Amino acid sequence: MSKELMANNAMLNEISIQHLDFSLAEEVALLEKDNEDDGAVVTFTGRVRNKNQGLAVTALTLEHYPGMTESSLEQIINEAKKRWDIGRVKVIHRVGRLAIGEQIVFVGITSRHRRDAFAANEFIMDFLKVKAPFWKKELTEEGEKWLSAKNSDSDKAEQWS
Amino acid sequence: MSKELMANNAMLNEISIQHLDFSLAEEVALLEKDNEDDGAVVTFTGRVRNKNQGLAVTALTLEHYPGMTESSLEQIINEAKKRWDIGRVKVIHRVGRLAIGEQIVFVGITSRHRRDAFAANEFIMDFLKVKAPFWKKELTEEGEKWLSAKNSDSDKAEQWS
Amino acid sequence: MIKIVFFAALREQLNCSQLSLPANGITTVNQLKSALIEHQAIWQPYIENQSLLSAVNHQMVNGEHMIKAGDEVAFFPPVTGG
Amino acid sequence: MIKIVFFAALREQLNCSQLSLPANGITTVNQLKSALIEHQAIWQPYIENQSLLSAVNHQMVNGEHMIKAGDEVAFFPPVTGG
Repeated sequence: MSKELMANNAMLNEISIQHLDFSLAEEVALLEKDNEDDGAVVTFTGRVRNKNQGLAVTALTLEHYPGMTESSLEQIINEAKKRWDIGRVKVIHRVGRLAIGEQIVFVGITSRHRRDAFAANEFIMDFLKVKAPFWKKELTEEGEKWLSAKNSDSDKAEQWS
Repeated sequence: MSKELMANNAMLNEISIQHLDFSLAEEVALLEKDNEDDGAVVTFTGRVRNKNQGLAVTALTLEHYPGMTESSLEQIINEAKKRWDIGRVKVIHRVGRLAIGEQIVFVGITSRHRRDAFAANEFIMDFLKVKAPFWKKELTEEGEKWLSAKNSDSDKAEQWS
Repeated sequence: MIKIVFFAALREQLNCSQLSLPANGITTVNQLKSALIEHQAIWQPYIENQSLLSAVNHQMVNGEHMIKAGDEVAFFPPVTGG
Repeated sequence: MIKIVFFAALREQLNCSQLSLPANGITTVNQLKSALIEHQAIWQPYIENQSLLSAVNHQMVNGEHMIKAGDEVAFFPPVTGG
């Protein structure tokens, strides 16, 4: 396989939008496989909480914009690679119906020096929150409700500029 | 069991100094178990790299100061809990002989809001590096060598003050 | 033609996920918004919602962004993933 | 008596991991260092190494820290865990 093709494949494998659950252990094993250069691995996992803005939540439906989701995540990952010296990256975001406690999102990053993996991971999450076209609809005790965006999320993303 | 005893037990379980390897999946599962409040989990895993300061490394021996290790980690964790709103914490550090690619250290933190878990995790690692009494001896192509401390590590810890 | 897609709360408010309009005379996102309101007058409050975001060919853009026949234009509320 | 422990490179340089000295007249970490050099003259360059760290009863301290009989005092190089 040509170098270019391999690089393309690696890029494609960095992002996964999926209905199915994922295994943290498997994802980290893939990030570490044949990777003896990077001593640091930082992961973020987000799960469905049982409460939001004081209301009990029983389930969540995640809608997304296929195509734009992938390209926006790719741009965020590329920006992170420009800013920090990181090795491998994996971003998983689930869509469809999710129950309380289920995993929604995963970001895993390897690096030689831990600082890069920490910063790049938080950067990717901050921009995913405000740029990637996902929308949550919560099933609460008061019925179905689209989640409203939080100003605090925009503030976090702006802190990186 | 009294509340105080339960708190003590929780604290004791937050730190583990061990020869044996650990399972990332099991540790994260414990952090998440019966924990529906915290939507965020951030983990750091450090592994033995195959190189250090340009020399090929084939193995590592980790020495520590039993007793002081635990109390210094406990102080670092308590300081992190004062500074950020975090849920559960687990710090594992291995001692003894380790091969290339083996896991050395794990820090796992849950929180309601991801920013707290990210910051507390990096804070704990930065202070573990400069305060917890562990010493690495590397087996390199030039023989056994005690690792020398890096100024960059002290700088990182000082940035939190 | 211009392909237009709507998502999330907006899709439900308009009761429409996708439609096409002729590109004739539409050169910006804001002009497309006006054309949508002409197309369906009851859409006006939703299309004029200040917090609405727009994307052209998968890139977020503002109202002055130029569009042309063949483009895919999306309108949606602020995103809430992660 | 004061219990003294050494770790890592220092332990190897002194070829000693633990010893006890009478507390008589020793009230600070620096005085204990002098007593150690009196005890073994060849330890001097290692004990006087500026980068050496010290801990009393598991707490890192500086040379002026007070010590008393029954304390456990540790000397070691800068730490390199993680």
